[in-house]
Amino acid sequence: MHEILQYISSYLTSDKTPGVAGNMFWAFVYIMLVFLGLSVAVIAMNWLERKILAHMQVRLGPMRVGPHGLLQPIADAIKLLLKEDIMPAEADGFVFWMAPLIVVLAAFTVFVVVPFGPTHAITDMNIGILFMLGVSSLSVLGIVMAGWASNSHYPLIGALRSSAQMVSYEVAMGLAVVSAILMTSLNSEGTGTLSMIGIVQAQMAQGEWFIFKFFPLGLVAFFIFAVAMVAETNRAPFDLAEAESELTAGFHTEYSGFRWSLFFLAEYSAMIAVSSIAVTLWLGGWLRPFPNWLSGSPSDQIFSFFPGVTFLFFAAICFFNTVRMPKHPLFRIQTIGLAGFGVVLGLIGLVMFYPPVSVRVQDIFWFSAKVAGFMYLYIWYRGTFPRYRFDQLMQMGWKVLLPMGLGVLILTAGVALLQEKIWHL
Amino acid sequence: MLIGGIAVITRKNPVHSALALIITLLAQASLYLMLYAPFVAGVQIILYAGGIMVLFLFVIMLVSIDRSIRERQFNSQWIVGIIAATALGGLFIAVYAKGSSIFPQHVLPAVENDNTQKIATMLYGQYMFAFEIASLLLLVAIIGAVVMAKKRI
Amino acid sequence: MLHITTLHYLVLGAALFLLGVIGVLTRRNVVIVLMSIELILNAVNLNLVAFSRMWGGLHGQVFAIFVITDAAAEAAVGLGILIAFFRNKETVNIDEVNLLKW
Amino acid sequence: MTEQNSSLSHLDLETPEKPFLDANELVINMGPQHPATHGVLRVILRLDGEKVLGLECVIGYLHRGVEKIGEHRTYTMFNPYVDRMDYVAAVSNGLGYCETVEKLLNVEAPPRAQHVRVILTELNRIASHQLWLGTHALDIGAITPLFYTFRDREEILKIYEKYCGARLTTHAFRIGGLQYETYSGFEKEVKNFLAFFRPKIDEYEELLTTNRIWVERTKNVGIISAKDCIAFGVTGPVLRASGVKWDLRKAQPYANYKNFDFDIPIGENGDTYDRYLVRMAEMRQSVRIVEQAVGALPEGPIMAKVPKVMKPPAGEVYHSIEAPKGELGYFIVSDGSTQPYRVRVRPPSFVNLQALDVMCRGQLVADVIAVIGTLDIVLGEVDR
Repeated sequence: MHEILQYISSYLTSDKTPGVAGNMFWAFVYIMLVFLGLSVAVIAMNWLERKILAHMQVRLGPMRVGPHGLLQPIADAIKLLLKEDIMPAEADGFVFWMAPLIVVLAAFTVFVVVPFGPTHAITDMNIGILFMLGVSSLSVLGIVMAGWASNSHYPLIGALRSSAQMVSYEVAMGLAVVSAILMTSLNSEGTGTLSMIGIVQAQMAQGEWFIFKFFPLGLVAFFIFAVAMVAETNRAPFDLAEAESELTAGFHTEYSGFRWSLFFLAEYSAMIAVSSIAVTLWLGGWLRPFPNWLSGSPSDQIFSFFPGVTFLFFAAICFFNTVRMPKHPLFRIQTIGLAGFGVVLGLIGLVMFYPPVSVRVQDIFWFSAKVAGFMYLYIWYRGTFPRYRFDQLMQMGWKVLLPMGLGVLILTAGVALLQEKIWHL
Repeated sequence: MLIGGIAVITRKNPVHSALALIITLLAQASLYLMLYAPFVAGVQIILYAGGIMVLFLFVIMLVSIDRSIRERQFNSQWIVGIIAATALGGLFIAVYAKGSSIFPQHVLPAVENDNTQKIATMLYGQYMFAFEIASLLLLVAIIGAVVMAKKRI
Repeated sequence: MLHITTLHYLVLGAALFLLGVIGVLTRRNVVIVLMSIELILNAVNLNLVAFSRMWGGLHGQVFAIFVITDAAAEAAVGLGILIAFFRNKETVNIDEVNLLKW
Repeated sequence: MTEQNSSLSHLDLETPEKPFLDANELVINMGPQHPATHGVLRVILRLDGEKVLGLECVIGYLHRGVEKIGEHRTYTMFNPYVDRMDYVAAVSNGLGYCETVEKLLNVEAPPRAQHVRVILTELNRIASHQLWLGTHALDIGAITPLFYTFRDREEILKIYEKYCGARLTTHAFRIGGLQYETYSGFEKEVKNFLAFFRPKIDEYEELLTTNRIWVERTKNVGIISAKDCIAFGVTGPVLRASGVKWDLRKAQPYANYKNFDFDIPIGENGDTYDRYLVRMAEMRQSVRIVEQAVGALPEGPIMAKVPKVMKPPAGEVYHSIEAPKGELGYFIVSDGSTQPYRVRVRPPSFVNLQALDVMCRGQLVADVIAVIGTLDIVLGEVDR
């Protein structure tokens, strides 16, 4: 018993991720935490997307289930689980069954290397970014399988479209990533890294986020990645695979109930995954703004208040809306529920002011805040842009982003070389 | 992995074959990881599983498969083929049985930390010429594939 | 505990190679023949990496990467030929590929 | 099944490019239940990959025999039926019908009625264009404009509701004048709406006109030349976008359009983008017309002297107006009895729909949806 406790507590002093330290217990805990966090994030994202989109479109969005529709995603999840699971008679059973599993597995496995903080990652791999790109590209297989196994025209066309799209944008994405990786090698030893944690530490060491590095080269690479990642996840304006007015729902037209919800889960977690790649590579990962300039005790203190303040702000919004709720007996339960939610958020916020917690939570907070910014962008795109046509999409991928990516890569390499020569002279 | 391999060559439906092949490839990627070759494993996943197999699936879906499933699956010289393969297998067994002693029983301790860097240095240093030739080969392959698949040249 | 030595990998590689050879020699569907060729290449790769582990060098891995590159090129060209062929003859059976020009 | 075969057999359009060994020619059925066909239109597409080789429309799923019904109703009784044809521009339909019968009876509505007619019809044009804009943008993938236009269309419908009690099928006019006197505060509300609506047009344009994706999706898509337009009898914004300055409000003024000052916006290329621009400009012109009309609303009676039992002299008459979608014509033959001998409607959507084939040929599948949207068809009017 004592040995087990010691085994568990021995990790607490380590400065490595549980995967690297080889501590099975903490690795398991982290996996569970990431899984839970991801599920909560997807649920929250579902509600937020509907709400934000609705408010962009002068609607209210879900309002019925729970206060301001807060329980809507849960109601949806229950509905999806209880729904009949339909499989087309002519479908290829095994492949039909496998496809959503592959997509979900690919979408979740990438989170193994996502660094939420210097030690807050399940593991740190030497080939971290390569692993992420590779595993997320596996979801193409699931999509193709789903479209083919449905044995129906619309899903097949949708699957071919989305896989062609994902394969072509992966190229541009890869080039942008390579130019960022190139920047990690600009240190005195001249050794770069593919590890996700290493990339963030390189940004820390060089004193700037890679988006500002070699201005505007980093920015252009980031832009290429930002466009390609929307295309990778089949979201508007690149959502032709799911173009409702043309192909009903694309590759998952024939899916229903639980399997459909797996695709849904995979889509949102893939969005979070690519956003976290972008955050890690260009926006400094878990680093708070100005980690080097504003170091020292006063600013450290101020920045450590941020997570708590954010939660208190959310709680304040809840209370504000509680006051605005209609004063009618019918709304009493909803009002109490909203107030209770506000209290929970407020308590979480208060706990985050407690120094040991605030120190540990800070990295995760900054990382999540940056990812949340990307999530908002996704929703914003969806509310603003019309849909591209397929040939225009391909043109954009191959004729605009690819040459741009190559150019940025060559220029980055050139500038890096020049800087190194000057450095040595 | 072997089951996957067997499935590749026995399934009637090419899509099932392709999926079996994917399973084989992923299993092989994990073997690379066990052999302390993480970079090769990554390349295996990205290129093979992500790229080449999607290409295969694409082509299978483009050429209609309904007819070919119902047809005879093995070609007319299959007996000859099996015999030749068996002979080859016998050769392998003989070689390995004879030469098993030359393989060291111990396992080298290996560090994986700078595997990627070392491979990169080697690719751009010692094997520079081969690397360039490989890129040229890929260029030729791109042009060839486009020319072949185009309707009118 | 059983140590997995180089020999185990080699036997596995040989078995894969054999499967590939059987596939190439006996199947009629061109797509499956191409996939069998991929199997053969993979068997070779496995051997290369296993040997590289045995000697502690990285040359084997570099070669494996070259082989993967070649496999990609081969698949692209092979499938291109296949599509052109299918468009003209509406079949993917290797028996019926008996003309050099049509 | 037989219907499909027969309709396919006379699909003998010459193809722009001969498909390679016919291996890739694909016949796809779009509709009648499809989210982007605006009702129950069925389109049979012949595709080479994604390229459209030709298409044929199958219509009639919403046929209700409006023209036949007209032969069995008195002139007054038939009036509400016309609202059900183009149900998003019901007021225009009523105006066309009333004016035709008035022409047959040889009466003219009093000036106040004419003014109110112009106001309501132009508001209707705005409402119709708003609905078109929302659904067209939705088809192309922009989901937000739909809600914006519906929000603003609501204001017009409120005015209708206050005026005649109905929002969609208004039955606002009577033969010889108006059904109702305007309610108190009508002018003020219309003026308020105009003030409210002007910046809204800019808002729509802000969302779409310079939106890169919107421009790429609509420019050079579904081009139709002025010559083809005239050959097909295409009218309305589609014709004007091809560069023909033809608007019945100017060409053969009816109601009292000649008293109002407005321009006819025209396009140059006849592509989807030009049609979009023309319709946006038309909304602005409509605002101008309504402003003038509501500013100079004369006092006086709202009904001309028409007999209780209408027995127009025997004869025939054709009268057409510029509906939001194009030329809406009524041809009525009277045999001197209380019911028309024959009613024939020339609906703009039906005639415009013919051009779909020419506009889509050589385009991609996704463009077909854009072109159906830009033609602004209403199946109730196509099938009648």
